[in-house]
Amino acid sequence: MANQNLNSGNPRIDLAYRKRKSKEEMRYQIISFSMMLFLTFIAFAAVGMGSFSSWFTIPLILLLAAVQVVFQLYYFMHMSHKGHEAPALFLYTGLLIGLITILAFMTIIWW
Amino acid sequence: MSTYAQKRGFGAVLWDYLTTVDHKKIAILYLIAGGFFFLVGGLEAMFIRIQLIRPDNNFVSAGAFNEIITMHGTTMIFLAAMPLLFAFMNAVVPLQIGARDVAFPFVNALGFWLFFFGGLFLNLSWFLDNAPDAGWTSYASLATHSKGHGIDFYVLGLQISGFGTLMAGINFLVTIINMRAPGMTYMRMPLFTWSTFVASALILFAFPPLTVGLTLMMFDRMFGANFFDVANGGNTVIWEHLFWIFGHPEVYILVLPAFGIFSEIFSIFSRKRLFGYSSMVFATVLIGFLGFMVWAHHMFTTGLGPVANAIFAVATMAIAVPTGIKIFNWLFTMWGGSIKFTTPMYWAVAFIPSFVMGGVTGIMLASAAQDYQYHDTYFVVAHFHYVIVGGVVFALIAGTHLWWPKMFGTMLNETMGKITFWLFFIGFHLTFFIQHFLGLMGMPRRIFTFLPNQGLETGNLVSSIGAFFMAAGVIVMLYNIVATQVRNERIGNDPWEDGRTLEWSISSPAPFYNFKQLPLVRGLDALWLEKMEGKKGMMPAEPLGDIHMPNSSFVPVVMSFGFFVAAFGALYRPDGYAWALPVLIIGLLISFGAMIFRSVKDDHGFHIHKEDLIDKNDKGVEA
Amino acid sequence: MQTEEKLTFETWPALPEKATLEGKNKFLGFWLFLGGETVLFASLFATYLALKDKVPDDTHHLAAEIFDLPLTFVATMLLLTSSLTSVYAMYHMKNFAFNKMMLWLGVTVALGLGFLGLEIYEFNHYVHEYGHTFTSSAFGSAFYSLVGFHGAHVVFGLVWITTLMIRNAKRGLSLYNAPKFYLASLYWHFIDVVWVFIFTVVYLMGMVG
Amino acid sequence: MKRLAKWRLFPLLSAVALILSGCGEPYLSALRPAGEVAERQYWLMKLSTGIMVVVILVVTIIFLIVLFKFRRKHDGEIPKQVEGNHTMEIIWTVIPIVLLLILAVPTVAETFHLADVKPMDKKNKDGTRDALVVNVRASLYWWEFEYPDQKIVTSQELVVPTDEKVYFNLKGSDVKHSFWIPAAGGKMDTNTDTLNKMWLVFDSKKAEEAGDLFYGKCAELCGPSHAFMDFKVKALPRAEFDKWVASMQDVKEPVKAETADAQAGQEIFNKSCIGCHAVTPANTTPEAARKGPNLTNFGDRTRVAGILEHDEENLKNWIKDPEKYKPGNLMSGAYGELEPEQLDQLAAYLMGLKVQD
Ligand code: HEA
Ligand code: HEA
Ligand SMILES: [Cu+2]
Repeated sequence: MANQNLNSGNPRIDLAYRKRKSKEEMRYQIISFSMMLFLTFIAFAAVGMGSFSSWFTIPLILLLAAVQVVFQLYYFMHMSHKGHEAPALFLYTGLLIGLITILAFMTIIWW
Repeated sequence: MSTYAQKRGFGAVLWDYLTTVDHKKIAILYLIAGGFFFLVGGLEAMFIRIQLIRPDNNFVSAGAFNEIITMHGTTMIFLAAMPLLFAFMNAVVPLQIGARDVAFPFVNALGFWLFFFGGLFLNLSWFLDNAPDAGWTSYASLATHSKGHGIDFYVLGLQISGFGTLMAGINFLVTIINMRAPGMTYMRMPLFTWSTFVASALILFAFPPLTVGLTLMMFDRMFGANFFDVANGGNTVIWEHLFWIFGHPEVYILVLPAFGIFSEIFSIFSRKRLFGYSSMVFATVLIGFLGFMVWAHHMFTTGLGPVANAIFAVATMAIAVPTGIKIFNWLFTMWGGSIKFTTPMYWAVAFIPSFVMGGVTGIMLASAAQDYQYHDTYFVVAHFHYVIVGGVVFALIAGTHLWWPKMFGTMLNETMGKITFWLFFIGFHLTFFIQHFLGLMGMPRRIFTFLPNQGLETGNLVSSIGAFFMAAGVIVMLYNIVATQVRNERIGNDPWEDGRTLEWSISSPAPFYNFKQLPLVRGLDALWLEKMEGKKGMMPAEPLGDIHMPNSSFVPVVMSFGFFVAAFGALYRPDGYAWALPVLIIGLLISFGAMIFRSVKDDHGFHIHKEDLIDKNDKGVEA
Repeated sequence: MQTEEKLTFETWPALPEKATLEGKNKFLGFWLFLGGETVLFASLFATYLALKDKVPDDTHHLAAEIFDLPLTFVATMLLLTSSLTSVYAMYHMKNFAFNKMMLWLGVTVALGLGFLGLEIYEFNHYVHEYGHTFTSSAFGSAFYSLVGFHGAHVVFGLVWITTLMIRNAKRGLSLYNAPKFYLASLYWHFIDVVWVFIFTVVYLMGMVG
Repeated sequence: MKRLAKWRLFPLLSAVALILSGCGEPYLSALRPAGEVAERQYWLMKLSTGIMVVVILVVTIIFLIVLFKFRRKHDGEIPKQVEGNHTMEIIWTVIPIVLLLILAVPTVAETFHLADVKPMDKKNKDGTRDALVVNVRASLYWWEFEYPDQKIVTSQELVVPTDEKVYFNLKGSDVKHSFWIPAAGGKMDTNTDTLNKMWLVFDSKKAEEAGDLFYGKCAELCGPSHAFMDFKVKALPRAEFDKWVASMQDVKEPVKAETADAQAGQEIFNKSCIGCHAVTPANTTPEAARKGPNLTNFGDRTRVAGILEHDEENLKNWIKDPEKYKPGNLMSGAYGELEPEQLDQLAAYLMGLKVQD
């Protein structure tokens, strides 16, 4: 999103533009928040009803969690903005290493 | 700066160093503390070799021997090698990228003091209780079994110094990403900076698993948790994984900066730009990345099953490829060059065959099916001393000679440097080459003595004799350092005359603000480019202006000291001492109090005014 | 831009958290720290998954028996909402609306406290109802370490935000404290991210079995 | 750099000297393989050493050329600043990959082959197995060997038949140890959490060379006396092994003491020692109760406590003060002080515990 250092030289135009942009962004925030609520509902419902096999439920709730985290990262934490290349690189590297760790602990500890 | 410092009293200098946030002084602190711990670890190594000089020896007792090897490994890795590398990173990296300081000067100081107090705490175990005795790997079943407080010292000491290391890592990353001088693109960064960058990233991702492992161990030993207590559902293999997920990247944290140092040296003393610069960068990153995929090669005999063993074996072997790329690029940097054999170059040159020897035995170890024979024998001891001493220690000594003039403004004696080299180099091969065979002939590692008539006498004798050569080399170097500082002959910007990177473009030692005007970087080996065009120094990228500097602070010492105090409370609390809990709380209060003090008190730093800079210029300070 | 400058609504920059070099550095450093935290929590998750339901004998309760869906749901809602309120706070920070920012930060803290209260109640419940304690089994140790570590992050986040609010209550926004507020809110989001995985992996998956 | 070259020869020379001297003792050295596992591993060692020698040679040759050819001749010379060379970089990427593949393929194959313990689970109708299985239990500084199908327990000395696969279940009872018979093959850890499985073969000819007795070691740091946690392996032809099993199984009651001294010793033993040490091989007590090595055939052994020459003098010294020989062992202080006379009697009794003649 283009809420970046905009320097038109005229502070008033800048300001108006920025305010509009912020508002717009705020709308996205609300949308993502409602999405997150929705996803959470589904996850809890899927488990609460208890009528699905765990082979279905577990992948489903993991997927929902992943989507929800993407919302958090990209909207709430602004990772969609420019200037987040290094943060994204390091966060994902961390995530990758973390996932390998988890994979190892689930396969070669209780063998 | 340092001439100025010398005129002041000892107390003032001490206070200056206790409160400094200047990366160049922190570098010196790291050098002194790391050097001290290197001597301690070396002394422990000598005890090991004396004990093993003949069969059935009783120079030290069985229990003491285990403490000595544990402390030798732990001290060398955590308190000597890494801090010494940090010394050079601090001294050089900001200069190499043309920055006035690191990104977080305060955190930089805090990192040092945390390391220092953590190391101090760990080593106090010798005097207060018993030292840790479960090996530097501190495997869970033995470590949870170990009596006394040795392991507790290990856990808490490493935890504290580990936080310091983590901070240093983040600091270097941000410094390198954000603070490069105009024109210093990523692909123009000197290789030492690049390797610092990758090693710091490894620190960032490798230390958290260690933190977690140490925390679990602390919970088990001090708070009754059951992570490693099999009877209550725990599992000791978890520790092995956590330790090695940290431990393997750790060895690349050590060796990558060493590679960086050698890259600088080869290039400087061959008067040639680094051959295949971009593939060197790529190889460094790749080694760092692969370093996280191979940890289980330390656990081939744990019983992970053939699938896991095979995967990790092949993944490990893959590391030979980028490492080989580096070796050949170094060789071809020298090829066609104009090689001058200075002391740093001696070490760099000797590094190549020595490290390759260690690297190829690493590949043999990586071959899981044979590793069942090598594992936990002297073959492994030989492997890792070849890579660590032949790679890291050689680099540290080379770096000391290379950058001593930049750090202290005076040059170490070359003749003595070469004497050190020959003694150490001969001793090194004498000590460790033969250990390969000892291992193959059936000598396990970590044994405090061996029985006669098993064919192990000669090898151990030779090995121990070699260690004395190394010790002699180290002593010559110490003498060299003292003599040089006493003589204190001042030198100019570029004492080796062939300096290529920015640190050689400013006075030795650098002024406390580093660059009066940030330099304009026009390519790789920025200074060399200017020199080739007949210019004396760098072109400035900005007009002369005020320079913003951070304030000194005593808070880092206080904060670290608080944790140090708290650790004693935590350690003795399970013994039921009445004072233990208050000490724990007081320590934490000191630390958190210092933290709150720091965050509540604004610290805007100060400015050096343009006028003062011009002033200095006129007086023709230094150079 | 210099940190000491007094700014007005008009001169307040678009990205106040990154307007100064100090701010830029802090911003990046903090994100890197979060990268490290990711590995830290992953290690704890891994340990938990390895030790889940590992108990010495069958007098001990397992995950499926002790976790409580409604309680977790309420806790999740609290934390999720607090994440939104801290977004609001940052929205006002960018618009140089100090008082509104403080208000929303206050709401965030209140929600965080609510979450913490529920967690304390929950732990207490497990201990007294099921004898599921930190020392009762490897499962217990792993559970309390993971969830407790997250809880400790919540506590730290609350202390941090509160300290910032108190310290700056009279001073208003500046380029010196804007990065601090921004980082605290990033931290708070990260806590929520971790919680998403905790409620999914620990609680929901625990209840599925 | 002539001196450098000379000094680099030194380790090489000492290596050659070592190889000529026979690569260690036949009962201990991994370089003198005495069975299929060790042989396979030795073969891999030779393969990889070959590859590594090639690598080292290539590097050394370039290295030496560089050192001699490109030293600085005069101060003013400025060499050409070469950026790199793609062809060469590809060469030294591809060749190592090829070399690694040559090593990786047999590595993976052998890793799977050495992990193949399926015959352990193959039970006949009557519940017995054709494969010989030994349960190895490692405890602080001693080893227990249980033959589950033969229903006998022994310790400190593993007895195995030659020229056939012997399968092992490995576990540790207190801390982690590691089970290693270098001449016969690689090691495997004895974990406290789970069972590990492996197999070994003992070659009859090689066993003869080694005097029918291989040395085993603990290869995982386990405490102060880790260095002394040795055991011995008697490799016997199948027939003799069967005989040994039969004579062990014959011992239903503790072997009777013959002399008066020994009988007195037996009494002391039954009072002070039997709580930890069993003297019958069919040891049905649970593992946790087997606190010390089983001594049924103590008289037949070759070492006292796994490390000392097997004579009465050493035995008495050991019993008098085990701490002196194996610091930190669990026998120290487990019983009262013994008079010299009692020691004599105990030694006489223990030395008489023989199941074979
Ligand atoms: C600086 C430290 C350092 C470095 C750089 C390395 C580098 C390597 N190490 Fe080492 N290692 C240690 C420090 C280090 N190690 C330590 C401390 C231990 C023991 C820990 C303990 O148990 O206490 C250990 C243990 C260890 C083991 C476990 C052994 C065991 O306990 O059973 C293994 C197994 O795979 C291994 C492998 C490797 C490999 C494959 C490399 C590779 O990175 C090497 C790559 C380099 C080369 C291969 C040479 C150059 C390449 C060429 C010239 C190209 C051509 C080459 C080929 C085709 C082969 N190491
Ligand atoms: C950076 C890492 C590093 C370094 C540099 C070294 C350096 C040395 N190491 Fe180290 N070593 C390890 C890391 C390192 N080691 C690790 C991780 C282990 C495994 C531990 C474990 O099993 O848990 C180990 C284990 C280990 C063993 C095996 C112990 C065993 O398994 O039983 C041996 C045995 O020979 C040994 C020897 C040496 C020697 C001779 C040196 C020499 O190079 C040392 C040279 C230095 C000196 C000789 C300095 C002497 C100084 C003086 C004489 C100064 C005098 C004093 C004053 C002026 C105050 N080391
Ligand atoms: Cu490794």
